[in-house]
Amino acid sequence: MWSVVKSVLAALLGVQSNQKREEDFSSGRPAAYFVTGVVITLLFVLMLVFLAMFAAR
Amino acid sequence: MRSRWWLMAVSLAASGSQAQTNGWNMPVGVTDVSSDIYGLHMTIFWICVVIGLVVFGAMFYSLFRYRHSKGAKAAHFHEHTSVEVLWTAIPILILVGMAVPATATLKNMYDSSDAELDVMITGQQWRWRYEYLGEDVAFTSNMSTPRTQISGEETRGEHYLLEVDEPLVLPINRKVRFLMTSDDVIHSWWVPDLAVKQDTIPGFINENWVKINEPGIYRGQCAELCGIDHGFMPVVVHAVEEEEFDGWLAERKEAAEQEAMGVDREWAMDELVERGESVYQSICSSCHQAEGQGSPPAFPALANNEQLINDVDWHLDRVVNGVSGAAMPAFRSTLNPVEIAAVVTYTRNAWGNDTGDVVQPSAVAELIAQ
Amino acid sequence: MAPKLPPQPPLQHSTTAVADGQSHGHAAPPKGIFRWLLTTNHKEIGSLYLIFSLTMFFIGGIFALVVRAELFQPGLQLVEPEFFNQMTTMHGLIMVFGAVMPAFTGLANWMIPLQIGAPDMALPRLNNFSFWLLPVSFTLLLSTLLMPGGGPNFGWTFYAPLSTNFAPPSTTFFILALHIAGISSILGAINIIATILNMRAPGMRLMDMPLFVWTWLITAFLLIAVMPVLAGVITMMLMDINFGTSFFDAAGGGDPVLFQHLFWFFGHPEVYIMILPAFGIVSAIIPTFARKPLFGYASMVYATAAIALLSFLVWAHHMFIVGLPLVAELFFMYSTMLIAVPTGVKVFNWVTTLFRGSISFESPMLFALAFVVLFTIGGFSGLMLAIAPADFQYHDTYFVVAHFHYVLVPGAIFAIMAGVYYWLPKWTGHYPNEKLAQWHFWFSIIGVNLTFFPMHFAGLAGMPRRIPDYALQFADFNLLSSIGAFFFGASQLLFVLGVILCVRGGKKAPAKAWEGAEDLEWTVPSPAPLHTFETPPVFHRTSH
Amino acid sequence: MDSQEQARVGVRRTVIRTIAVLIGMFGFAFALVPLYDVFCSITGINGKVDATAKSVVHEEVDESRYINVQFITRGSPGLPWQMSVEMRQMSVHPGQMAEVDFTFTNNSSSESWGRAVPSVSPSTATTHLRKISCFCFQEQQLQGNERLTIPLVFQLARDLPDDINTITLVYTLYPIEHVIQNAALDNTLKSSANNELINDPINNLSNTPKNNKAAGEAI
Repeated sequence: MWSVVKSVLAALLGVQSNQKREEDFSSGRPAAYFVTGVVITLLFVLMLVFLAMFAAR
Repeated sequence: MRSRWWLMAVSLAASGSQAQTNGWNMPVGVTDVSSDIYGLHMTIFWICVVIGLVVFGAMFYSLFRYRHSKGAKAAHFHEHTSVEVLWTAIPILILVGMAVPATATLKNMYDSSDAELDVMITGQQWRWRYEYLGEDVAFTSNMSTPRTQISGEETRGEHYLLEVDEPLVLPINRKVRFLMTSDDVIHSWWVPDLAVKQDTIPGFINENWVKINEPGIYRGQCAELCGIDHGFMPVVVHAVEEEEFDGWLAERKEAAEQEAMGVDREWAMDELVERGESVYQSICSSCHQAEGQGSPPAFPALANNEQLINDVDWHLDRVVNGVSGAAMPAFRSTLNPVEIAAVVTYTRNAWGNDTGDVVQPSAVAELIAQ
Repeated sequence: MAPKLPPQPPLQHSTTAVADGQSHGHAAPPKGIFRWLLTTNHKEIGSLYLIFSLTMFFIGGIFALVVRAELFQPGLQLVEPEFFNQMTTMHGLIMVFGAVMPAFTGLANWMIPLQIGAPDMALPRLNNFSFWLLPVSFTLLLSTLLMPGGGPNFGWTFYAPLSTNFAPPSTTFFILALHIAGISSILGAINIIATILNMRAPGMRLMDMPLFVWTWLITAFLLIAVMPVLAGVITMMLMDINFGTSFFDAAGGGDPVLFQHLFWFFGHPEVYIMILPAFGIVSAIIPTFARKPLFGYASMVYATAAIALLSFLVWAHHMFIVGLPLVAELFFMYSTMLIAVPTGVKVFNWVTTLFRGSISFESPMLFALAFVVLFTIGGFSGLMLAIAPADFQYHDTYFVVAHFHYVLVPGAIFAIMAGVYYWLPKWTGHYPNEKLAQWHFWFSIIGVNLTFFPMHFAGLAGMPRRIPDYALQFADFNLLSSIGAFFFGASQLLFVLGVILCVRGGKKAPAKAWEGAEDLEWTVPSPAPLHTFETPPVFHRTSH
Repeated sequence: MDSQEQARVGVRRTVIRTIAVLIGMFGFAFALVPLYDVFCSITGINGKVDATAKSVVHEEVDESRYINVQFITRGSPGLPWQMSVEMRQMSVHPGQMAEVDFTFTNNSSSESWGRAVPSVSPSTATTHLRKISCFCFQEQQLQGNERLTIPLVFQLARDLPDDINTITLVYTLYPIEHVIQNAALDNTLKSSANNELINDPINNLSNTPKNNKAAGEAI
């Protein structure tokens, strides 16, 4: 699970090593990556919203 | 070649930052907000220049050093995780560094406290209407550059396209609140020196604030495409000392009362036609054209228009109440009864529309007040 | 300049494909015009797309030149403001929907099957249909110029209510044309996704695909996601105009700002639709001419995905001055600034690919390198525009015009030209005339910068966009821009000349036309025969 | 052959899925319209107030704060009405109920329908403004030369943010379409009237949407 999260975070930043990528694509459960991606995106949006609300105060 | 070009661009921009008058760069402006924005703009500009020099420097070094024609042998590395993490982390830090002052400036711009004067700005195709709320002073501001200058028949003046018949007059050192809306399409009221740019949206109201530090004449333009005369919709702000402003406002109030009195007397046809012609040229001619020929289908001709000639009440109604869903606005509150009477009289007697009708201001006032 | 490798013998499978072309069940193609009307061959359809796009590029370019001619000096000389507005609008619409997008689709049609080892696109007949929708759509769009009241005059962003209550009568046709173009893009995108996901050569996994295929896959998903939103928006416009609804009319409880939210929810991803395939092309060309594998292939893929995802979260940065509340301004400012990170990663990867390579400067490489530099400059001004307070000054000025032309002209269009020069040997079997291509490059780069660089200054000095006449202090910048525009426009004739000459003859190109080229398309002969990879090739992993 | 068959099945599956996404996104675009309204009424993002009456919340009046509430009325083309307000501004405490009279006058001699569309500035105040009764909740009908006075009853919530000292309520009068639409319908029924509409250049302007359609047909 942690490795999936790490990969998705890496994707968000756009940094990934070839070796890790090979692992991802051979472990092959695309749904897991997809779901994690959606969750992390939502978290990311929420984080930005809170940041903006905090900054606006 | 390209690196030299880039350096030239940088030096051009830099020279812009030293001398404001040459019009290369964003104006520093005359409000605290505008100078904050200028500061932000220059900070980010220089950050971009530095990043650009580093990145393009590395690029051109590689291009020069590893030329195939000089027998360079290609290496075969294709990833390096720590370098990649580094060049992701550094931009994030730079961005945070940019975001902090930007946030502070933005919060300043949204500070709505303690405005001393409210001005309602209404965008209309293609003029601005200013209303000093609670002061009974309101007027429209039209571009005063003659069409002959635009067509080139006359030499263009210094403030070509950036001059108006009636500028917005504002006091310095007082916080002014702008309420902005529109009668037709979306316009955008912009004066660079005041760093105020805000859309005016039909049916909705926007707010903005300004506190001007120095007296002067500040010019701007409509910034949102709003139809054929979008380019001919300037904004001019006269910022004056506080006492001068108070005096001006009192004077305008009195003049408004005077004008209201003019409504009651009987006007002669010549008087009305003369006044009407100037109203027509500043308000109506942008659509219906200088000779009343219009530009159908959007803007019908007024000259030799049967319906207009035959039906004075209909004609008056169109001017007073406008035409729903079309470009023709209601001039009921934009023009005063004298102006409406004058312009209707003028159009009924110009360009061969020789009806001989005279519409009296008192009749218009009655129509409006019924 | 030319590749030093001896021509390789064509691979076994392609030879058979050529030799036995007919016996594989391909009926002799119809002759004449019907051959092109009815073709289902991805290469022919790709060529049709490219020719269409080039035509539109010139039509849109002529409109731009009308605009620039009027702006050559202050005053109204050539056209009326009404026609001027129609020209700016049509220029934008045609360049976006008629030139850039079809060009990328054309390249996709030609190259994606070749790069993944597929015999054709997954849905060949649909492919034909989605191309032929385009001429219909744009004929309709152009014909609005001749209708009473003129063509669309409300800018390519067609903000309501200028485009609804105050629009010319032809607006309904404009909406129809846009619907057709949208359907064409959607069908194209479906086809590309289906091809990439299902038709790869045995052994080729997603992460083995060339970056052009990857970026197009992501672009196609973006198209699927946002073109329906555009369709929705214009449908609402249509209903507001003709059926008395008021989605965007305050009078009936609607909101004109809603239009902008919906439009830019489509519009911002659309911007990336026009640039992601360009990233793919450049990522193919730079490694080839640096003779070194692309640095950070995986990062490039992930960064593309990240950019695509972020593109859905930043739309309101086009709307900083419509009166958004502070929190919204901050949110969109932060999210927009963050896009700089994955975009930066891409630029760093390209530069690092060059580092310690063995670099030669053929015309595709020149355009690709110019892309990297000038796109980055456009990226810098984009970063400046992201800063909300500063955007209050930049918004709707020529600074914005300069920004998006930097990312679209030396960005998207240079990448397309780089791609054309890069793949012409594969398409025609001849190298393009290198001398001509070099002249084209240097003229283009001078023209593009002369046209668009002064616009930064004009904008900062206070010149709003979309005005037919301007105050005297902007005269010098506009003079330069206009000269540059005509220079740039004229130099594109060299491009056409180069392509025509290349089709008709030139130095013969081997299968692997460029020494450093690695991908599958270089294993089939040049020119690529009509039918390739009928028997799927066996894909061997290289060192991506 | 086997792999080709596999590809065919795969293609079909992909196409079905992408079309599902497409339909979903098209629906989503339309769903965004009500979603935007919901979003706006929660956040007050565009200064549009809920068009339904709120009930009074009994909360302690904050007598330490005075909020200046301004009223602005605006006309619009095509509706010969005048709208005026009893007072231009008033000072209220958060938590206090206030009432203000608005007067609508029909200047023409024929019946017409209109609606006053509200907008609030600053938009952040929107969610703290409770309208208990407002003429803006429904359309108004005025007979020829009729004059009508309707009150606006509202309450400012106690939790009004501290930085808000002035609230501006703007009402813009718009003609209601259905009357015009009926007229247009009549016109299409009576073809002679319709011809008149097209032939007369000024009348032709009378409402652009319909005008568009007419010209569209003409082409």
